[in-house]
Amino acid sequence: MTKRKKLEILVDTPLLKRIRDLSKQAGVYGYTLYPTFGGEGEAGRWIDDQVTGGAGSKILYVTISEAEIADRFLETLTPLLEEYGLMITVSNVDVLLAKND
Amino acid sequence: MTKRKKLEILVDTPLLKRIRDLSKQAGVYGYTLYPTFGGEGEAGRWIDDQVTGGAGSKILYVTISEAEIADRFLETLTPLLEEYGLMITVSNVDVLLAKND
Amino acid sequence: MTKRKKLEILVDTPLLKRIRDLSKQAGVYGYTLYPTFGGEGEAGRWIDDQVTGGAGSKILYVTISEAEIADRFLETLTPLLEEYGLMITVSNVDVLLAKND
Amino acid sequence: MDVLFSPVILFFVLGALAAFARSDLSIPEPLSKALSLYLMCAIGLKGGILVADNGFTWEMVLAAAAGLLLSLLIPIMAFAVLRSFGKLDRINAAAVAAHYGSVSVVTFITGNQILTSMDMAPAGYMIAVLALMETPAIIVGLYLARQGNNSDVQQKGDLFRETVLNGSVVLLTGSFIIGLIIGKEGFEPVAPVFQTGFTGLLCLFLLDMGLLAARRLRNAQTLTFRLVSLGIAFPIFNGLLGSIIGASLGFDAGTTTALALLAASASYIAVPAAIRLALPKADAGLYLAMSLAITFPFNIVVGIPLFTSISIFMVQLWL
Amino acid sequence: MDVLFSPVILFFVLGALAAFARSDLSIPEPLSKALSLYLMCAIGLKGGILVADNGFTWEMVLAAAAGLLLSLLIPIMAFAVLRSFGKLDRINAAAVAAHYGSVSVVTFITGNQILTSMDMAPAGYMIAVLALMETPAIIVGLYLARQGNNSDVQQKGDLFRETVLNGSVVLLTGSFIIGLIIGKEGFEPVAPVFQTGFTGLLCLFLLDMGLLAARRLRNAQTLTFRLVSLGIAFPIFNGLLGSIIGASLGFDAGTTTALALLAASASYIAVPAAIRLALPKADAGLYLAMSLAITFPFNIVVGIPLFTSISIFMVQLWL
Amino acid sequence: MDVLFSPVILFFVLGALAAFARSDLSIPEPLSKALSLYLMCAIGLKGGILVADNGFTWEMVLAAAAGLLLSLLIPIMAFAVLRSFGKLDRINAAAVAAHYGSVSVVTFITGNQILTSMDMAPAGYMIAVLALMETPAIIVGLYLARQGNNSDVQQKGDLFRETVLNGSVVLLTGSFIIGLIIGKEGFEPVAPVFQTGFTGLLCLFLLDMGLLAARRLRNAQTLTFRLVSLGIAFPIFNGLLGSIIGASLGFDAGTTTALALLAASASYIAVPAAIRLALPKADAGLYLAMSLAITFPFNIVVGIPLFTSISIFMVQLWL
Ligand SMILES: Nc1ncnc2c1ncn2[C@@H]1O[C@H](COP(=O)(O)O)[C@@H](O)[C@H]1O
Ligand SMILES: Nc1ncnc2c1ncn2[C@@H]1O[C@H](COP(=O)(O)O)[C@@H](O)[C@H]1O
Ligand SMILES: Nc1ncnc2c1ncn2[C@@H]1O[C@H](COP(=O)(O)O)[C@@H](O)[C@H]1O
Ligand code: NA
Ligand code: NA
Ligand code: NA
Repeated sequence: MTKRKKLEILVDTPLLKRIRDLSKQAGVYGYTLYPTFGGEGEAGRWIDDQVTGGAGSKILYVTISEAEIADRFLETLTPLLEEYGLMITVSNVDVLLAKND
Repeated sequence: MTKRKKLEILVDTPLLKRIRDLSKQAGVYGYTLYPTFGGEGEAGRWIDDQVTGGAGSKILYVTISEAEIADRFLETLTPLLEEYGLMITVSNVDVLLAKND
Repeated sequence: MTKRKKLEILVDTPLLKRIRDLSKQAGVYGYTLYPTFGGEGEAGRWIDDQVTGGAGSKILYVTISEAEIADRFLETLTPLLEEYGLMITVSNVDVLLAKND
Repeated sequence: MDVLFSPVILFFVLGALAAFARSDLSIPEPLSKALSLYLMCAIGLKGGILVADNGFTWEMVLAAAAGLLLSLLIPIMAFAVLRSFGKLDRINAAAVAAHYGSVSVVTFITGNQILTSMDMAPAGYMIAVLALMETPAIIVGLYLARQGNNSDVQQKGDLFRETVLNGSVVLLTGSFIIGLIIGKEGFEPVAPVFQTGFTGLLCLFLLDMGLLAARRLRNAQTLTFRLVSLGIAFPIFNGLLGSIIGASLGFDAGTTTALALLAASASYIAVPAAIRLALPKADAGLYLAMSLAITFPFNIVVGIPLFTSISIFMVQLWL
Repeated sequence: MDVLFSPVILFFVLGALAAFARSDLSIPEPLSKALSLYLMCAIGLKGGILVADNGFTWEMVLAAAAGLLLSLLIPIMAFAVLRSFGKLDRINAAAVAAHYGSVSVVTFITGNQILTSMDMAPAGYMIAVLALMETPAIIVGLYLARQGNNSDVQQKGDLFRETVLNGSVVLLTGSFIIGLIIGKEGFEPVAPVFQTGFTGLLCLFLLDMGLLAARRLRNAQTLTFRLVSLGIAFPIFNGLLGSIIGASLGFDAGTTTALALLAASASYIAVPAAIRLALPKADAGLYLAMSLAITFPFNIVVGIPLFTSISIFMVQLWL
Repeated sequence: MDVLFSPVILFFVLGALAAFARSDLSIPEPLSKALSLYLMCAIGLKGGILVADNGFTWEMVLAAAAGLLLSLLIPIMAFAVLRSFGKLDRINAAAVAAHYGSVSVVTFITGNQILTSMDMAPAGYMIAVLALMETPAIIVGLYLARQGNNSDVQQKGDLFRETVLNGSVVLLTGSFIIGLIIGKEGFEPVAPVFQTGFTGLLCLFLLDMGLLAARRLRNAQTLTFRLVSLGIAFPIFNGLLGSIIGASLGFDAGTTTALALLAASASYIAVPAAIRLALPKADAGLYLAMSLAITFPFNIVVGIPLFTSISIFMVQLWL
């Protein structure tokens, strides 16, 4: 069991590609995407809606990586936080096999 | 990075509105909902089924909040645990930007 | 609030049944399954695709259990890690009501 | 043509067999839901157009009264039997009873389809009766469950939304009204989807219902032998009752069969959602297993031909 | 037959009413997306076949030029009004303006359907104009938002993919080209799906659009009274403009109405996705609410009959 | 009418081009799965009805034997070539070989559709042969992979479920049997969905298959030039073999082409699911890329017309 950081980013579907590109720059290669159903925040309530070209739809981007890489990635994300309306959480996990980091 | 509590509640779709109402009373405003696929527990095995009016379907309600608010919310949930068949977990996360709490 | 271990296993849909069978052997009965959307790893990028008989589709198996049972389950999983291309993480959670463990 | 060899029934059987054999065959859930919405739209439109065509009649009022009466009486009788013979506690007995007092849209639709293919199409207003019978039994069930205990006000608002504003009720009623407005002529451009395609899509939906019903039966944990028997006895008794009432009111054989099917069938769409909310302590595995895994297949395979024969007989008896 | 009593419009109203009444009626999202893709395929094919049948004409070039002109002019005018009267900041004004310069495929399709049922079918090439008008307004909007600030190169690649290669643009254009290639004869085997089923499936899609629009309106937080007024004033003004241009170019009443609808409608598929990417600071809740919850329903219920009458009048004026 | 300009093929090409251009066009996965299930139901029903109509014949037994022989021979030959020329290890060679021994339902369906439009409809029993050929190659593949090593018993149960009880096999066989039971007359009420709508829905499905195939090709990491060549050489060789066997057994040109297509096509539904379970060490990216991203498009675009011509020629040769 190896200690790792788990980064979870809730992102609007059209912005996902940008997050992916930034993650590569930070040296993060592996990730998994999860669908969402809806939610509520300062910007009001939403229900995942696939008709309005993804602008009404969010995806959860999850990546497990070493603390150092996670920090580097977080740094590149900070300027985008406000602009992209991202919701980012970091937590500790043990992985049975460290992949791609 | 700010320390927060992450509350995850697995709830039957028809009961979701009740959870949301209770969360507002406890001062929790932001949350995100995730779809489920199936599972198994004391009440047997289920596969998410959208035909039977949501009674055969569960949703994961996730909210990030300050420890204090989380506790208040948990207290209001305790009486419902048994009756609603909820599955509630709490964990520690760091958030990059604390929203709505 | 009781301390528990949360095991998350990302598994190819056709292999899910095997994981479930192993979990029962280890004494883990309750679990919840979540759908995925896509991801990337050493084996390349994938988008969940339900046409190719599940071979192009992954599911997240999540189970909450006592540390001891979690360890037993992890042991039975270790030999399969490489072969099944599993991605397994373990983290600490508090549960409000310990179910099925 | 034997009713049992209709493609609609055969696809239901195929689904059930696949699930019993533990095949991994599965219909994507959004498709099932889509088909279920489609069927409600189609049957609602059809009903509205038929009523627009024939005009309002006294028979309609009679049928509505009969339907309402059945949906009030059935849960009360079922509750008593579930408490005594079924050995259920008050809450669970009330929850199950509410399901039998309400109706199964798909049972009605399948029966309607088969009756139409036998030139015994029920009157169009029966679709309004169908919509009417969806909710009252929920109220009766809740009354039986609580008896005296008052529920809080907020919950009543939620419950109202889950019953009268339940998606299936709104869609059925809404389509019925649209049918009333557009009439036969306005229906023509949408007929290829809502009429020509109906039977074929019903086949696909029943394939899924076969899978769902058989899987529920396999995973049902709290189903006792007594409850399984009741899951078969209820539709027989209620169907017979519906058939007698229909015939005694002077309805034709098709319409009488439709009333019998409404009485005999148990809800698995509107009622479970409402009961899960209003009676969370009731065992959802139990009421869904009884209505979806026992009574629904019984009605599809045995009930439809049975109540057709009985209704033909009853109607002749009254003439 | 009154346009407002077409089943297509009635299903839209049913969806909106259900959402306002807070019914739990919902169409599974994959189905909505599927229906949206289907409608684009079907309309694309139809356009291609019509053009293949009639051959290329100068009128087509005129219509394309008129469409392009409108999609460049409208966002500039809208931007000015949104800044002054609407009190929006530069970014949000530009984002909203881009939506109004582009078009709503479903508004066009619904109008087309209703015009066809009135024997006023627009020319087939208008479907090419529809595809043509989807993207230019995005470029104009971005220019208005940035004015001088250059964006980085990588972003341009992404943006290109989100505009010209946006799924809806690709599908519409691709189906149009397939229609051109296969022509009337090659279309026959697929006509039952892409033509006969069209109106019925459009009903189901508009039921969902009614739900989506009403829910957006209920959840819109940043919508001011001024912006709501603009959401109605824009389509009236732009539709009038489109109608005048169409009539002055000598188009028939149906084609003129189609041009008016293209001008009057606001995008809620291609543009929001591109703007969310290119102008992340703009308020997505705002531009979606204006285009989807105000302008779209206005066009469906009021705009289509209004622009039809105006276009008939304009065309007679010019003759 | 040129086969390449059939709308079915053109939609496949559109999907592939969109994916290569990195458009964000995507078909919701539940819709793809739904279409795939629909196509299996429809083709199964069609086969059953044709066989019910023509009665059982000795030709059917011959065709079944030929199909079985091919599904046993092909993986053995493919395995040898994949090991030597393809430079794959035992496990991967066996996994890929199993795919080529099995069949692609959609290749068969598309060929069938195009042959029917050329008045060369294959015999109905070929649909039973299609169902028959889905699984045996999996057993052969596993034998080749293990050679001596015995697998545990529990796994055998799981594997049985993933092969013989695989959803696609169950649905195809089940619909075939329903077709046998209901016959031409019973099919009439469901024909609008399962027959009239077939070609149109096949277009939509192939649009998605084009997207899926091209995306797989773009993301394939372990595909070597040698393996790509084999992905084209296998269908040519196997198709030729099927065509020779069909003609030598005296089948008509349409039926011979169908047998050639069964031989030439590689599975990407039933086999990958079973192989992922039984040979988890094999590279899923590799076998899916070969069957779905190389052989499938080759067969759709080149194979169908090629084997049609070859089969016509062969059949004349044998006469
Ligand atoms: N406290 C929270 N816990 C969980 N999810 C949240 C929280 N706050 C915001 N979100 C999610 O992030 C989205 C955007 O947040 P906001 O920018 O505040 O509207 C919301 O719609 C929610 O889905
Ligand atoms: N130990 C567990 N780990 C993860 N999910 C669980 C666990 N126990 C129960 N669940 C989930 O909670 C649902 C209800 O649990 P139960 O009330 O025990 O049937 C189950 O169907 C599972 O989806
Ligand atoms: N570091 C990571 N973080 C999150 N998910 C990952 C990570 N690495 C791999 N995965 C997931 O596991 C799958 C299989 O990984 P791999 O075997 O490396 O291709 C990937 O496609 C991802 O969905
Ligand atoms: Na009933
Ligand atoms: Na416009
Ligand atoms: Na083959």
